[in-house]
Amino acid sequence: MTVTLGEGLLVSLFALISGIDFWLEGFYIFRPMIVCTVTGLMLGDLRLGIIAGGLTELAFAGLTPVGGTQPPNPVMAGIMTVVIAHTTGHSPATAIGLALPFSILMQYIILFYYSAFSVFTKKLDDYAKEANTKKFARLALMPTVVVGVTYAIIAFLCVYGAQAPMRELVNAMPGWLSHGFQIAGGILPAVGFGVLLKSMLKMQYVPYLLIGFTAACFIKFGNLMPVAVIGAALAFIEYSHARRNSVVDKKLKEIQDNANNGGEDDGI
Amino acid sequence: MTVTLGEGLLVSLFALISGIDFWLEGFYIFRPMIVCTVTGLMLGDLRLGIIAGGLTELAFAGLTPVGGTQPPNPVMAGIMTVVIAHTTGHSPATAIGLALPFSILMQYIILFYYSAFSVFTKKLDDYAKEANTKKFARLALMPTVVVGVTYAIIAFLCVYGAQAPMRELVNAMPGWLSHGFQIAGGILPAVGFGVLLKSMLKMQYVPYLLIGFTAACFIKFGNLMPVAVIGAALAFIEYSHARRNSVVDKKLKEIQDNANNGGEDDGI
Amino acid sequence: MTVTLGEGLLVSLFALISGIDFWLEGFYIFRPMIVCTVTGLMLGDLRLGIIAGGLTELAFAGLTPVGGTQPPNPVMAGIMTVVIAHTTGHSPATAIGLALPFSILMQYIILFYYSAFSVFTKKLDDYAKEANTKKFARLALMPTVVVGVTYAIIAFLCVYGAQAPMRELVNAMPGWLSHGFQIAGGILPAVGFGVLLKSMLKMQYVPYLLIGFTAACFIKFGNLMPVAVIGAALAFIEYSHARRNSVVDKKLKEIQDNANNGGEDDGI
Amino acid sequence: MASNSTVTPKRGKLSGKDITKLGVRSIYNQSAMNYERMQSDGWTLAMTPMLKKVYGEDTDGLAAAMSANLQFINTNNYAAPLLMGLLASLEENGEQRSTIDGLRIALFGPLAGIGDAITWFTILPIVAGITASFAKQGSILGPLVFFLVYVALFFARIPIAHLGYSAGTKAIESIRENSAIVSHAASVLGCTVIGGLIASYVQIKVLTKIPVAAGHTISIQTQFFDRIFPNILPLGYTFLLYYLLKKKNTSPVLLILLTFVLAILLSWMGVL
Amino acid sequence: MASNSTVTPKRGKLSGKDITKLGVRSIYNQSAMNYERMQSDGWTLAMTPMLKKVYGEDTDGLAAAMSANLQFINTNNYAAPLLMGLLASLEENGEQRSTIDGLRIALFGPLAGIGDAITWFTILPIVAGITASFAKQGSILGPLVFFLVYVALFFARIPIAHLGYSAGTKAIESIRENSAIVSHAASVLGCTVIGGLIASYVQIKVLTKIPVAAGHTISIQTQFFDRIFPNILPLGYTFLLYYLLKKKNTSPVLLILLTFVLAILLSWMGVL
Amino acid sequence: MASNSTVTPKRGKLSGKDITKLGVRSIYNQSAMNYERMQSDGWTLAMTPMLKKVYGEDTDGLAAAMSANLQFINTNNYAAPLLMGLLASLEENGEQRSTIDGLRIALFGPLAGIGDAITWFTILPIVAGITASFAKQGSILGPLVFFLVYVALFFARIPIAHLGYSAGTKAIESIRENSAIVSHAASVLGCTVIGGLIASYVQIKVLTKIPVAAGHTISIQTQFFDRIFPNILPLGYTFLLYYLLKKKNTSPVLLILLTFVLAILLSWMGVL
Ligand SMILES: OC[C@H]1O[C@H](O)[C@@H](O)[C@@H](O)[C@@H]1O
Ligand SMILES: OC[C@H]1O[C@H](O)[C@@H](O)[C@@H](O)[C@@H]1O
Ligand SMILES: OC[C@H]1O[C@H](O)[C@@H](O)[C@@H](O)[C@@H]1O
Repeated sequence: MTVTLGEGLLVSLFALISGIDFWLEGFYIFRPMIVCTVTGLMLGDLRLGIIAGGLTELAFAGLTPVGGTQPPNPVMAGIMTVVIAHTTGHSPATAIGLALPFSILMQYIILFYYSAFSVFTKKLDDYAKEANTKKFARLALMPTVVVGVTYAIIAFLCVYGAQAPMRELVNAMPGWLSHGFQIAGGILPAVGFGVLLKSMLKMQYVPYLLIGFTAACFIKFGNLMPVAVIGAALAFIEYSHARRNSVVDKKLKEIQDNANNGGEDDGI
Repeated sequence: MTVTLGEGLLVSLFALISGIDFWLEGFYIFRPMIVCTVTGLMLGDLRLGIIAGGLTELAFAGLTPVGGTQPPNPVMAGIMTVVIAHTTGHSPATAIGLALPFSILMQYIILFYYSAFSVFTKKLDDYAKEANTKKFARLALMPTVVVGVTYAIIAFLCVYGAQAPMRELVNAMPGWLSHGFQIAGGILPAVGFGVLLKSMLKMQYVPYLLIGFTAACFIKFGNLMPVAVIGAALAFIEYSHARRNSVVDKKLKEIQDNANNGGEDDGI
Repeated sequence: MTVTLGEGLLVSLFALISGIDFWLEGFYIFRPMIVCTVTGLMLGDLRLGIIAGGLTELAFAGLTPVGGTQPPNPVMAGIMTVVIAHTTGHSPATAIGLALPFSILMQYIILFYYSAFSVFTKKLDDYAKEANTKKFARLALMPTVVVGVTYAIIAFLCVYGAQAPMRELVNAMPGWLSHGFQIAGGILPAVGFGVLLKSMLKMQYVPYLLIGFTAACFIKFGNLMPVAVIGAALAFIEYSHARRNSVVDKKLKEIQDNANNGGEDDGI
Repeated sequence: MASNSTVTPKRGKLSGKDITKLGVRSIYNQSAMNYERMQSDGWTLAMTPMLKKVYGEDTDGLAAAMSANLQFINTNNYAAPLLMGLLASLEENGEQRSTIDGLRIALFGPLAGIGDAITWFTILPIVAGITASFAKQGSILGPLVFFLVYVALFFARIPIAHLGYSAGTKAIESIRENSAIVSHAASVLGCTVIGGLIASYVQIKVLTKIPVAAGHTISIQTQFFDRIFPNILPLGYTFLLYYLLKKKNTSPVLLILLTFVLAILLSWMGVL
Repeated sequence: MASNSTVTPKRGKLSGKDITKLGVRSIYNQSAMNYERMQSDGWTLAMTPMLKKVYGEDTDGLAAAMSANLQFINTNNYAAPLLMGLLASLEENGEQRSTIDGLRIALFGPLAGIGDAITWFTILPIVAGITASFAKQGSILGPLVFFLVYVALFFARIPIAHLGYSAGTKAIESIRENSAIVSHAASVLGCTVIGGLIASYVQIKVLTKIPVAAGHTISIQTQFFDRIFPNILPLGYTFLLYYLLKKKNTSPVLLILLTFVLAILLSWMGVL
Repeated sequence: MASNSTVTPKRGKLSGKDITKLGVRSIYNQSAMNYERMQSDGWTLAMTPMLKKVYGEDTDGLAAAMSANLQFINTNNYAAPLLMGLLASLEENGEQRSTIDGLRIALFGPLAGIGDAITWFTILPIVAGITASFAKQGSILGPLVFFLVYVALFFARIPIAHLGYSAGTKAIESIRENSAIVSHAASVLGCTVIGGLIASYVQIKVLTKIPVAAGHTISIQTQFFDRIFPNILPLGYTFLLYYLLKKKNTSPVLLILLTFVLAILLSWMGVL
């Protein structure tokens, strides 16, 4: 199927909105779960959008902007996964892989903006010194506008402009290649989880990882709620222990401080 | 089926005995598990009695006299559940609901006695002052006798006397109503568990509730032993921790006391 | 089937090697898992050897030489289980029981050697005093050689020499007796686990035993890895707690020591 | 703190049998339960023979002891023999009236707490939960095991009384200290089991099916609730009741009636 | 430590509405994100109306406050309203510039840590994991629940701002103290869930079958890996990536490419 | 505490290779095991080449060292190389004989405890339990994995010896401190696994069926024991044996015979 001009513009508008949402981290409609669903709706295939949303959301699970870093772009990944699956007839799992270059393209554009927007800081300092709130507000919102428009343009080009060559490319793919992309889509979440673990996993949390893993392996249920409930219970138990520990530590510190003070007092 | 006079007297006698047992909290034959079973046996339908016992026991699980309160009466609930199921042919689950008014009636009678028996205290004080142990014993046992006889009378009236109107009433019930009673019987245990939780559940025990709940949801087994075993294991682990904590607390207290004493000694 | 002379010598050689391995506790090829497998291979029935290895290994799980004690001998148990199953056609489970006398025989021989080898100590003291390392080495290795040769001889006699009477004996067994031996093989691991528990199980570890037991009862999986993973997770959590506890204890001790020292200093 | 009043007349000695009898007589503890002094009348009735033996000829002492025991008391019925045994040893040792009474008053509260946690909140739900699963299938094992457990518990009153007697005053410190720890562990066990009981025995199943197309319906229960978490409605309803009981102080009887009304209403509407 | 400079001009009062507005405006926090000062421009934009109200006629004070807020800041976006509210109460109370700035600088780091632990590392994986299981089956419940959760979180900015405002200086000590404990508990939950996510959502299945006899093959996946532990390959591969990320500092993008190359290669070889 | 005796002749230097050799030679530890001095002969045999290199020309020193090492010792065989390495560093550094001997005597006990807990009580049951599940199905994976694990453990003696050598005296404090903690964690793991082993590998099934009516029987196993708790008989019997071993000090061999007699008897009676 082809994407019509109207559909292309519609998706482009949504890219603008969700792009700004990602920039501000507002309503999290920038996550693939929502982006895919809405894109699917706009292309007239809601079900495809929802399924692609589930898959792509997981593939991007740990890829977050924490600490001011910039991950592969979730908005473009979400849009292009649905668009590719829709236009080429490939499964969403395969499409995730094919959408990745677009996602990385947008990642680098945002990285460029992070550097570029430093130019405004000088001017904003001046406005602040003058307490000129009007001008300050206008200028401080400028980057958001620039980002939004960029999303709209890039999305339109990718979705509407590039569809012919892309379809050709994809159709020319041999079976093992598209199978390879599909498989990659299934393994991809591992990267996100690896990133998550990089910032969370200290030695002392390894047992909980193992418990969660084992529980999910052997509790047959359609979602992860049981694992989350077990995790919440364990977290709560640990919380109680940690509270108790901090009380003891406080008392110990108090005693030692008193002892030291006492010692000093004697000395003086 | 009808309850014969002989059966009515038999059940009435058992009401006297189990009523006294509830009054004294002796052998716990006052719990619906036993009351239903024995009543079923007396009415010639042991199997019905046992099944009703299981159901009614659970419906009354948390309804206990802890702290001197008085719950809906388990003896009358047990007797009447079996009697109603036996005479009207309804399922025990439905009968639990229909037996409830009798249970609440007896609850209020006991509550009345709790107030009324205060009249004896004056006299008992006097006997005590005279160290008249004989008279003291006779009077202190009087309330137990009164309670037992009351149970016998009330049970006889409900079981034997009221059966004709009751059967009519029950037979006139439309389907949705008896279905409603049956459903209520299935939900009723929630009240008891709520009452139990009211006195047990502090924030720090929530995780254990969740663990027990989740375990029971996913461990397929005919009884709750697995959950109880897990609970026992967790309780034991917590016990070890608490023991250890109390040792630390004791030492901390000692040190602080010494510090204070030391300070005071110096001061004096 | 009969054991040929060649097979008998081969097994005898392996008994020498694995016997020395048990004496030195080197590569653990003395455990029934390996002994049975190799014996099976030598007798031309590898599969039987492997299966018998699994069964016999478990039956001897807790029977270890910890603390310088001497358990029923795993080498002879392993060899004879396979040999008996092979020559009489009985199941390995039955054969474990029939092999036991040979295992106990060897146990007593080793026990005898433990006492006997004390005779060398006098001479070794002398060599040490002379710093005569050559002679020391030769003498200190002597017991190992004696043990190895003993294994070879005993194994040859049992495997090759005693096979005719043994087959007769076994063939004469009524059904209930061989069934009894088989059942005993299934219960035997309990002894080993009991021995393990004797040295490990303090009150505070009972909950973990229960958790492992319950987990194994309800997690349907072909091996014990899930239980081991859960155990490892719990062990790790306990390790973190214990580490933390020891830090607190240290601080408490420090404070108390300081207090005492302080007190003494003041006194002086 | 020990008895230093030399004027106290020498008191009688108690035998092992006396303590056994005291344990059995602890069954009288609620014989005259009333709102004015709760268990005190029955409590005194249970104590009388023991006191009589201790005071012997000393009728004044006996009268004083009986009167003292008639003060307000309300404790757990399986903890009562423990306290009785403990007090018996004090009476026998000739402690002062005030010491004895002070201890009785100081200990009945903590003992009620720990006793209730173990007997009402832990043993009963576990025994009820497990035996009910047998009984519901019509197996006599259910009531039989239930009965045997509680007969055993009744006779446990005897060793409990002996425990209290032999522990004597040394026990007091330990009871105070460990009551919190034991209650804590019992609560952990109790709450775990109640969680399991909620999942196993509260039954709420929505019958409503939403028609989405001709001949095609979606079941609210199996296609919605059961997919989120098993038994989520029983858990939710139990927590609602808990909330009403705890925060709104609603009476259990009212909640029972509410449950009936709701059940019948929703049955009538075809929802349950 | 409190303001003792009597030269400070009296400052304006803030209403509840002002704080609500502050909470909503905290959305501007990243409006001009850049590598030089990260969120400071957007942060100041969010704060401006509040500062304006506080300083009123005092333009110099406003200019000073705005300039101070333009210093480097980078914190979690759900923790930002908390810090904003807290600082609003200090500005309103006429604390000295240096006190206010010191607190802002001292707190944004810890708040980033605790906020990220809760929002990015715990809530997102849980919500994503659970809703994805619905979405993968084509159920609209997935995106719907996801959306509702995050709309609710957006509006939580308002009470969070109020919390910060009303807690005032008292909160500081408590934030410092509890941030470690809450992060710890969140990590426990987060790691448990990630363990579950690995098992549920990373999919690696070896297709290779080894022929052992004519017409008889052994499947590497079902007869080897699946017998050792379910999902052992997903766990192993995730740990390999973790190792590369943590110890070798490999970039995630490189690992994504590596994953693709491997997947395509092994697909071509018929292994996956 | 360090060597301050200037009379000690200068001692030889050890190379990495010497320590590697020491690790391998630790296999001799039990070469002459006997009840008088347990491992001391083999222990000394393992140490000799290292001691020779250290003492070189100083034959008196070597003789003294050898004689000292011949004192009673009994430690875990995987902990032995650790202790050997540690002592090697002390010998090399010229510590006094009494210091070295004191440490050897002080440490072999704790090291036996922690080593046994890890190797005999944790690793062996786990490896045996898991590989046996493969072997019981006839898969060569079972013995293969078992063998590889223990070959690896054998060669671990080398790094263990190096660890002991490089840790030197600093290690002593840490071993003393952590041995309790590590043993504790190992016991937790060990007991969990043994619980699992009991459930998986002890097999007791009652065959008795009670006839209740014509053609209708009740199976004791499936309709009674299996309904109470799975594998309750194996657990019960194991605990009985544990009780006999622990409290009655029964010998394991006796219990093995008892098990046989019981099994054959009950087989004859048709119960098992
Ligand atoms: O880590 C703190 C903070 O860093 C960046 O500013 C953003 O990615 C936020 O989402 C994050 O919370
Ligand atoms: O709560 C203490 C106590 O209160 C009442 O006296 C009775 O209901 C007892 O069962 C209970 O143990
Ligand atoms: O218990 C210490 C030690 O004792 C004996 O020497 C041997 O059985 C070793 O395997 C064991 O480790």
